[in-house]
Amino acid sequence: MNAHVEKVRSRGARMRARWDNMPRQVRWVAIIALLVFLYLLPNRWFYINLWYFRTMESDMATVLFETSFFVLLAVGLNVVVGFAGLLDLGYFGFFAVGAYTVALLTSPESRFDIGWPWLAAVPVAIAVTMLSGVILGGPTLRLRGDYLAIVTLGFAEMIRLYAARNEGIANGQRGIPEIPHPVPGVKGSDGQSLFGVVDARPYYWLTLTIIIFVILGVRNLARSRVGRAWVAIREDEDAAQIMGVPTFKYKLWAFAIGAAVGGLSGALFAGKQSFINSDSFQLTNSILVLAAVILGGAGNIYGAVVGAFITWYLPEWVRGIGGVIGLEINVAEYRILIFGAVLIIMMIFRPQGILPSRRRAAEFADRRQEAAPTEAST
Amino acid sequence: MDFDGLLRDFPDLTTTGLEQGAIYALVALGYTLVYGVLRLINFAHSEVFMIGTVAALGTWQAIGYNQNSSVSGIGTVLLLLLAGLLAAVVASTLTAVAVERVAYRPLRRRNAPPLAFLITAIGASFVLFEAVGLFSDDLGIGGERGPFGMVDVIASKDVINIGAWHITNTQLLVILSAVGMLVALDLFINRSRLGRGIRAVAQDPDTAALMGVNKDRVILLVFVLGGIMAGAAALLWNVTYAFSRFDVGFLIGLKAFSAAVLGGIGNLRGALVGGLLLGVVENYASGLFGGEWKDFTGFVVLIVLLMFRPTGLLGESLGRARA
Amino acid sequence: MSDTAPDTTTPAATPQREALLEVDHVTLRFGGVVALNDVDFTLYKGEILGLIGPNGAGKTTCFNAMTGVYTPTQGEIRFKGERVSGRARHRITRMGIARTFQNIRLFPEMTALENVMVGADAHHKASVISALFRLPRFWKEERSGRDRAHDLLRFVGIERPGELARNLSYGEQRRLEIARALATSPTLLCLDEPAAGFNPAEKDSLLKLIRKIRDTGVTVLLIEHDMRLVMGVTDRIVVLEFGKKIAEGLPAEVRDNPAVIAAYLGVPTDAA
Amino acid sequence: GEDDGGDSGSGSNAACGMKIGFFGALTGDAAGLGIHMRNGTKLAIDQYNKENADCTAELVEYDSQGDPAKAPALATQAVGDQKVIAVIGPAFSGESEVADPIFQSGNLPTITPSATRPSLSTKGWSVFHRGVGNDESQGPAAGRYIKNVLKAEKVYVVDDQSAYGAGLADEVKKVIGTPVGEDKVQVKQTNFSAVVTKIRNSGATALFFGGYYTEAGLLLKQLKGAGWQGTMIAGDGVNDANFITVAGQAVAEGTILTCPCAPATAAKGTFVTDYKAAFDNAEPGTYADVSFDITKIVLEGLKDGKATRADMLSWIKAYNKAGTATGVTYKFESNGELDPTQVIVWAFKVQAGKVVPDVEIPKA
Amino acid sequence: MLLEIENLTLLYGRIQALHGISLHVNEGEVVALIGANGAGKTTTMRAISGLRPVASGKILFAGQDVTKMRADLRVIRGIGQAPEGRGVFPGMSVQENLEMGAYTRRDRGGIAQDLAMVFDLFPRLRERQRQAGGTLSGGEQQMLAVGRAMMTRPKLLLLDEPSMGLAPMLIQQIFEIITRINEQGTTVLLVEQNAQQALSRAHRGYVLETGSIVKEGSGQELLHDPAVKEAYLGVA
Ligand SMILES: Nc1ncnc2c1ncn2[C@@H]1O[C@H](COP(=O)(O)OP(=O)(O)OP(=O)(O)O)[C@@H](O)[C@H]1O
Ligand SMILES: Nc1ncnc2c1ncn2[C@@H]1O[C@H](COP(=O)(O)OP(=O)(O)OP(=O)(O)O)[C@@H](O)[C@H]1O
Ligand SMILES: CC(C)C[C@H](N)C(=O)O
Ligand SMILES: [Mg+2]
Ligand SMILES: [Mg+2]
Repeated sequence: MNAHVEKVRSRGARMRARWDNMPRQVRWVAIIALLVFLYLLPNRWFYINLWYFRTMESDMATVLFETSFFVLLAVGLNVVVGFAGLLDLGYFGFFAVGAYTVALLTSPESRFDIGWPWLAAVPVAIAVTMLSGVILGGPTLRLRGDYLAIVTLGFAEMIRLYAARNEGIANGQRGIPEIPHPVPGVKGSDGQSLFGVVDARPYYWLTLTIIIFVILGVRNLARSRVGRAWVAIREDEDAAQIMGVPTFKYKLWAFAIGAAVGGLSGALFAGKQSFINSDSFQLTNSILVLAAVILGGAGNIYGAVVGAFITWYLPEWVRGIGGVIGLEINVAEYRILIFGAVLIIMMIFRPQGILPSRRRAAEFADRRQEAAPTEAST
Repeated sequence: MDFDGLLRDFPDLTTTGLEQGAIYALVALGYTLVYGVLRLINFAHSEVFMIGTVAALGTWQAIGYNQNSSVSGIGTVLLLLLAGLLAAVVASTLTAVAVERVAYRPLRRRNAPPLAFLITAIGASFVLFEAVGLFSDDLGIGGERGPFGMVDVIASKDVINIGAWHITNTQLLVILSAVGMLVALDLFINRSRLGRGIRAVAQDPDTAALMGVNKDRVILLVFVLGGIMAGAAALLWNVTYAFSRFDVGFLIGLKAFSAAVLGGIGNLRGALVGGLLLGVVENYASGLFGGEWKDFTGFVVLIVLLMFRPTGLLGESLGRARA
Repeated sequence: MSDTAPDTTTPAATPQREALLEVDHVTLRFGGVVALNDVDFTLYKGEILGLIGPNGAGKTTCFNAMTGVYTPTQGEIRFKGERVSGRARHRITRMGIARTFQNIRLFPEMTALENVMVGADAHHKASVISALFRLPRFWKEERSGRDRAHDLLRFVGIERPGELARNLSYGEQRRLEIARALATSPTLLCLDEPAAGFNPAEKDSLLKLIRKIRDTGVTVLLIEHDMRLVMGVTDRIVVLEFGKKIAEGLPAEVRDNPAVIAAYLGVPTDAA
Repeated sequence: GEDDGGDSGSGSNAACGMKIGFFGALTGDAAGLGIHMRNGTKLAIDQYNKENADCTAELVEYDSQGDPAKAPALATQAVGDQKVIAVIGPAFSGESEVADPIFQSGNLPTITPSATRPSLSTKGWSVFHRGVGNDESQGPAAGRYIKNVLKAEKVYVVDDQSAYGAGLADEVKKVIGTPVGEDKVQVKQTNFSAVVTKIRNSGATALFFGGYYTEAGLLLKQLKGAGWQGTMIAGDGVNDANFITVAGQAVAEGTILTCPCAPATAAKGTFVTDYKAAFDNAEPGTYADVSFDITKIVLEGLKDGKATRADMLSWIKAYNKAGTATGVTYKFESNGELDPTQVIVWAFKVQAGKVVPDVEIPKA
Repeated sequence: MLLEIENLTLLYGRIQALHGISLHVNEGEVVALIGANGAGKTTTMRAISGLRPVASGKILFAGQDVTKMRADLRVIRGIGQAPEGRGVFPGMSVQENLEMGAYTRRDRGGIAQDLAMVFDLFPRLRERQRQAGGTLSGGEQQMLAVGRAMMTRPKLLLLDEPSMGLAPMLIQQIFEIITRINEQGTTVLLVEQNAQQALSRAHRGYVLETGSIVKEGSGQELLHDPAVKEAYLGVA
C-alpha cells in the first residue's frame, strides 16, 4: 500500500521534473497546442470525434461554458483558500454581488431601469464586488480559521436571503430577467448578434480568454513577495506578523482579488443566462467551488482548473453515460449521488488533491510517513 | 417595523424560539464535539440529523401511523415516542459512525490535510441526502424529493397559560429534554474518565496517546455522542413539526453550526446558549420585521457578535487554548 | 572576527551610551498572576544584554511586551524614543525589533530560503500592482531579497537553502530562526533561549554567531539559562525573579550577587 | 439531443417525428401539481400516437422542479432542439418569467396550462399563450368567497414571495380590504412558529395563503397545532392531494382551495376513465384536463402539417375550438390570454381527506 | 531485559533518521542516550513509545514484541514518556494535566499519593494547580511534563531532555529526582544534552550520531572517553 502511494508520488514528481527540463520551445508548443484544442473544443465538427469524452445528453458548448465559468470561480477562490489559507465558505456571495450589479445596471426590468450595455456594467460589477470584499474583510479578517469560514458563509447567505425578499431591489425569488447579452455589436456570420441564446460557444470563448488572463495575473502574484506573504500567513500568522508581514493587508488583498474574480464570473453568468434570482446563489454552489479547489489541489492554480473541470463536467458527462454503456437506468438522476461518492473516493486516494502544489505535495508525503502505528496488540 | 406586534407576541415568540433553539442546540452539540476533537467541520452532520427524522417517520409508518392517523391514549403516545426515539437514535448514530468510517478514518490513516476531510464530509453529505431524496418514493416515505408528512404524535395542548403566554406540552418536552441531555453530556465530558480522554485528544492527540488514551476509540465515541444527540433532536423535530424532507438537514445543520460558533465552537454549554439565542433572536426578528427577515437576522447577529467576541459567546473549551 | 574569549568586564561600559530600548516601569498582569512587576531597565545601542531569572520569572513575557504580543498593564516600552505598545506587530518589526521564539515557529512548509525571504520582504516596497504586472521594481527587489537571503543562510551556517524548514534538524531550525529575524534588518535582535537543546559544542558555535551578529552593529537581547553562554557573551545582565528586577550589572557582578545565587544560580558549581 | 431528422414519410401531409416539450415540476416540493399536467399531456400524445402510429410525436420532459433558477438552462436546451415545435408550460409563473423570454428569442410557441400570474401576458411575448384564466380572475374570486361565503371579518394574508404567491395575494387583498395582518414566508421554509404566533394572536378567523402546497400544509399544521381554529383559503398552488399528505387529514379538513379551472375529476368525454386507465387508477389532478386539451391543440397542428415553429405559432393564434375534456373553447387574445368569456373559477373544499369541488364562484 | 531494540530504522519522508540501531535497557537501570542535534534521539524515543511507525527492526518490551502496537497500549504495558516539546494539554489545568498522567490507572489511593509527591517535588506546580497548562512559562511546563510522566507509574520512563529550559538550580534538582525515582524502582531511559550530568547519573549510556549508535559503555566509561568529552562535554 505504502509502496504504491510512494510510486504514484514519485511518478508525479518525475513528470513534473521532465516538464521542467524540457526545452523552452517545446513547452511553448505544448501550451499553444493545448490552447488551440481548448478553443476548438466547442465546435461540433471537432468534438463529435471525441466520442467518449463529449457530453451525450446536454449541449456540449453549453456545458463547456458552464464549466469554464466554474473554472474561473475556482481560480479566484484558490487565491483565498489555496494561497492565503482563508477558508471561505461563502464565495458565491461575491458571485451574486457581481451578477446582481450587472443585472441592476442593465436590465429593463430592474428598479433602476437605466439599461446600460453589458460591457459597461462589467467594470462596475468588478469594482463593487471588490469593495464588498473589502467591506466584509475589514471587520472579519481578524477572525481565525473556522470562524472566518462561518462568517463568509453567513455573508453569502445574507446576500442570498436579502435578494430572496420580494420588496428588495433584487426582486425576490422572481429575480431580474432580460439582462442583455454581452456586446450586441459583434455579429456572427449570420448577421445575428454573436452572443445569442442558443449558441453557447462565444460565451465559452470569452470566458476561456478571461481565464487565461486571470491565471497569468494570479501566477505573477503567487511568485512574488505577495505569494510568499500568503504562504507565511497560512503557516503561522503570528510568526508572519512578527517577521514584518502586514498580515491583515495581505489577507484583505487575497479577499479582494478573490472577490473581484468572483464578481467577474457573476457578470459573465448574468450576461449569458439573462436571468438571475436568489436561487442561483445557493450555498451548495459555494461548497461546490470549494470542493473543486480542494479536489484539484489547493494552492495550485492548475489544480484548481482541473478540480473545477471535474466538479462541473463530470456530472454532466455522467448524464449521458447511461446510453453509452447500454444501461436502462436514468443515470442523470443519480449524478449528484455519483459525484458525492467520487468526492469521497478521490480524496481517500489523493488527499493532497489531484495536482497539488509542490509545497503541499511534499508536506503530504512527509505527513503520511508520520502516521502512527495503528495495529492493536495481540 | 411592528413594535406593537412584537410586544403583543413577545412571550409566545420566546417560547417557540426556545423550542426551535433547543433543537438547534442538540444538533450543534454534534458539530461542537467533532470540531473540538478533530478541528473539522463535519459537513455530513446535517444528514445525520435528517436520517434520524426519516427513520422515526419510517418506524411510525411501519407500525401503522401516518399523517392521517390520530393518536389517542398516553400508552400509544409513549410507545410511539419510544419507538421513534430508538429508531432515530440508532439510525443517526449508525450514520454518524458510518461517516466516520468511510469519510474520516481512511483519511486519518493517511494523515491527510484538514481540507481533505471537509471534502469527504461534503461528499458523504451529498450521497446521503441524494439517496434519501431519490429513493424516498420507493421507500414510501414521500414522493421523489418531495415532502414527507407524518403522524402528529403529541396533540399539542397549552399546559401553562399566563395571560398572553402559552406554553404547550410539546414545547415543554422539547426544551426540557434538550437541557437535560446537555447537562448529562456536560457532566460526562467534564467529570468522567472517558470525557477527560476526549478533551486530551482534542488538545494534543500525540501526547494523549502517551497517556494511554486510545485515539480511535475517542474519535468514534465523539461521533457516537454526536449521533445520539442528533437522533434525539430528530425525534423532537418530528414531534414538533411532524414533517421531514430529504433536504431538511441542510437548514437545521446550517443553523446548528452557526449556533455552535455563536456559543464558541468546541464548547458544549456554548452550543446550548448559542442554539437558544439563535432560535429566540430569529423569532423576534420575524415578529419585528416580518417572517422574511428571520434567517437574515440570524446571520447578522452571528457576524456582529463574532466581530466583538471573536471566539463566540463562551469561548472555546474542548480545544486548545491558543497561546 | 576574533574567536578569543572577550574580557567580560571591559566593553560597552563607556559613558556616551545611547539608549535604544527603554523598559519604563512596566507592570503586566494576567488575572491574578503578576508576570511583570514594575520592571525597569534600559538597553543601549551595540551591547549584548542578558535577561535571566528562574522559570516563570517573566522573561518571555517581557519579550512579548516588547514585540507587541502583550500590552503592559502599567508603564511603557520605548524603542528609539517611540512607544512600542499599541502598534501593529509588523510595524514594530519595521521599527527595527526582531525576535526568535522559545518554541520554534518557522514556516514549516516553506524552504529555508523562502523563510528568510519573508523576513527580507519586511523592507520591500513593491506593491501588489507591481507584482501583478512584473514592473521593474519588482524584479529589482526580488533579486536583492534572494541574494540577501543566501548571504544570511551562509552567515548562520545552513547549507541546504532549498530544504523545507520542517525537515531541518532542531539546531538548524534554531539557526534558521535567527537568519530569518536578521533578514528584517533589525537594530535590536531578541533571542529567547536560543541554546535550549544544544550540546556544549553547539553552544560554542552559537556563542560565536551571536558575537558575529553584534559585530555587524546589531544590538542583542538574550534570554538564556545556560550560564556559560550568558557569562561568555553578554556585556550586561538583568535578573528577574517573580516578575521583579532583582539585579542588574556586569556579568561578574551578577554572578557574585548573593540574591541571584539564592534565587537562580544555586550552588555555583554548575556555572562553568 | 441531436437525432437525425425525422422523415415525414406518411401518406398525409402531417408533420412527423416532431417533439412537444412539457416544462414543469416533476420532482421536488411542488411535483404533485406538475405530474398531473405532464400526465394530461402524455395522455394526449399517447392517444395521438396510437392513432397515427406511422407518424408520431414525441414528448420531451423538462423537469424544472418549479425552480426559476433551473429554468433558463432547460429552456435554452428546448430552444436549441429544432425538433421541439411547441412547449406545454412552463407550469409555474416564476419559471415562466424566466423561461418565456428565451422561448421568445427562439420563437418557440408555448401554451401554459397553469401559470396564472397576470403580468405574464404584458411582456410582449408573442409565443406566450395561457389556457386558463389568470389571477385577476382567481384572486378576486377567492376574495369574494372569503367575504360572501365565509363571511370572515378578520383575515390574515401570507404569501411565499414567489411570482405566483405574492401576485395572487395582492389580488386577494384588493377585494377583501385591509387584512388584520400580513406576513411573508420563504419557499422551502419549514418552521413557521413566528408567523403562527402572529396569526393566532391577531384573532384572525381566516387565512389566505398565496403559495404552493408544501409550505401551506406545514403552516396550517403548525397553526392548528398552536390551537388556531380558523379556515385557510388558498389558490391553485395548494389545490393538490399532496397538500393533505403534508398537513394530514384532520388538519386539512375544511380548507378552501380555488382554481381558475373546473374540476378535472368531472371532465367531459372519456378523459377521466382514460386517465385512470393510463395512470394506475389515479384521479386526474388540477389542470390535468387543461393540459390534455391544450396539448391537443398542438397535436392537431401537427396533423395539419405544421412542421415549423412559426407555422405552429400561427396555428395556435388562429385556433378556435372547444376542448374535449374541459369543454372550454380555446381562443386566444392577441396577448396570449384565453378569451375572457371562457374563464371560470371554482372553489374546492377538503373533505374527508380529499379535495372535492365546492361551487363555481360567480363572476363579480 | 526490560527493553530491547534490534536493528531499528525509521524514515521521515525521504529522510532516513535511524539507520538500524540496537540497544537495550535492563530492569532497574538508568540509561542515557546522548548525541548532537539531529542525531535521532527524539526519533528513537518516539519509536519506543509508538508515536512514529518504524520502517524495519524490532522493539521488545518485557519480552513482548511491541513494534506494531498502538501507543496507548504501550502505555498500559508500562512505557511512560515526557516528550520533547513537553506536550502539555494547554486547555487543562495543572491538576487535570497530572490526572491525565494517571489515565490508565484505577487505584485512586495511589493516584492521590503520587499527586502529592509530584507537588512536593515541584512546589511551583502546587501554586499553579488551577492555572491552564498553556499559560505556564516554559520551565513550568517542563516540570509539568516530567511530573505527569511520573504519574503514569511506568515500568520504563522515557525522558526527552527533561532539563531543557530549566533554570540552573532546577537542573540540579531534576537530576536528583531522576535518581530518586530510579531508586524507587523505575527504569529510566534518558535523553540529555547535559551529558555531564546525565552520564554521571546513568548506569550505562549510548552515543548516537546521525542515526547510528557509535559508542556504548557504562556512564563512567563514556564520561571519561576522550572523544565523548570533546564532542559532548564541551571540555575543549
Ligand atoms: N496568559 C497567561 N495567563 C496567566 N499566566 C501567565 C500567562 N502567560 C504567562 N503567565 C505566567 O507568567 C509568569 C511568567 O511567565 P514567562 O513565560 O514570562 O516566564 P519565563 O521567565 O520566560 O520563564 P521560563 O524560563 O520558564 O521560560 C509565569 O508564572 C506564567 O505562568
Ligand atoms: N517531522 C520530521 N520530518 C522530517 N524530518 C525530521 C522530522 N523530525 C526530525 N527529523 C529529522 O530527523 C533527524 C533526527 O531528529 P531528532 O529530532 O530525532 O534529533 P534529536 O537527536 O532529538 O535532536 P535534538 O537534540 O535537536 O532534539 C534530524 O535530521 C531531523 O532533521
Ligand atoms: C400549477 C399552478 C399551481 C401554478 C400557479 N398557478 C402559478 O402560477 O405558478
Ligand atoms: Mg520563557
Ligand atoms: Mg530531540
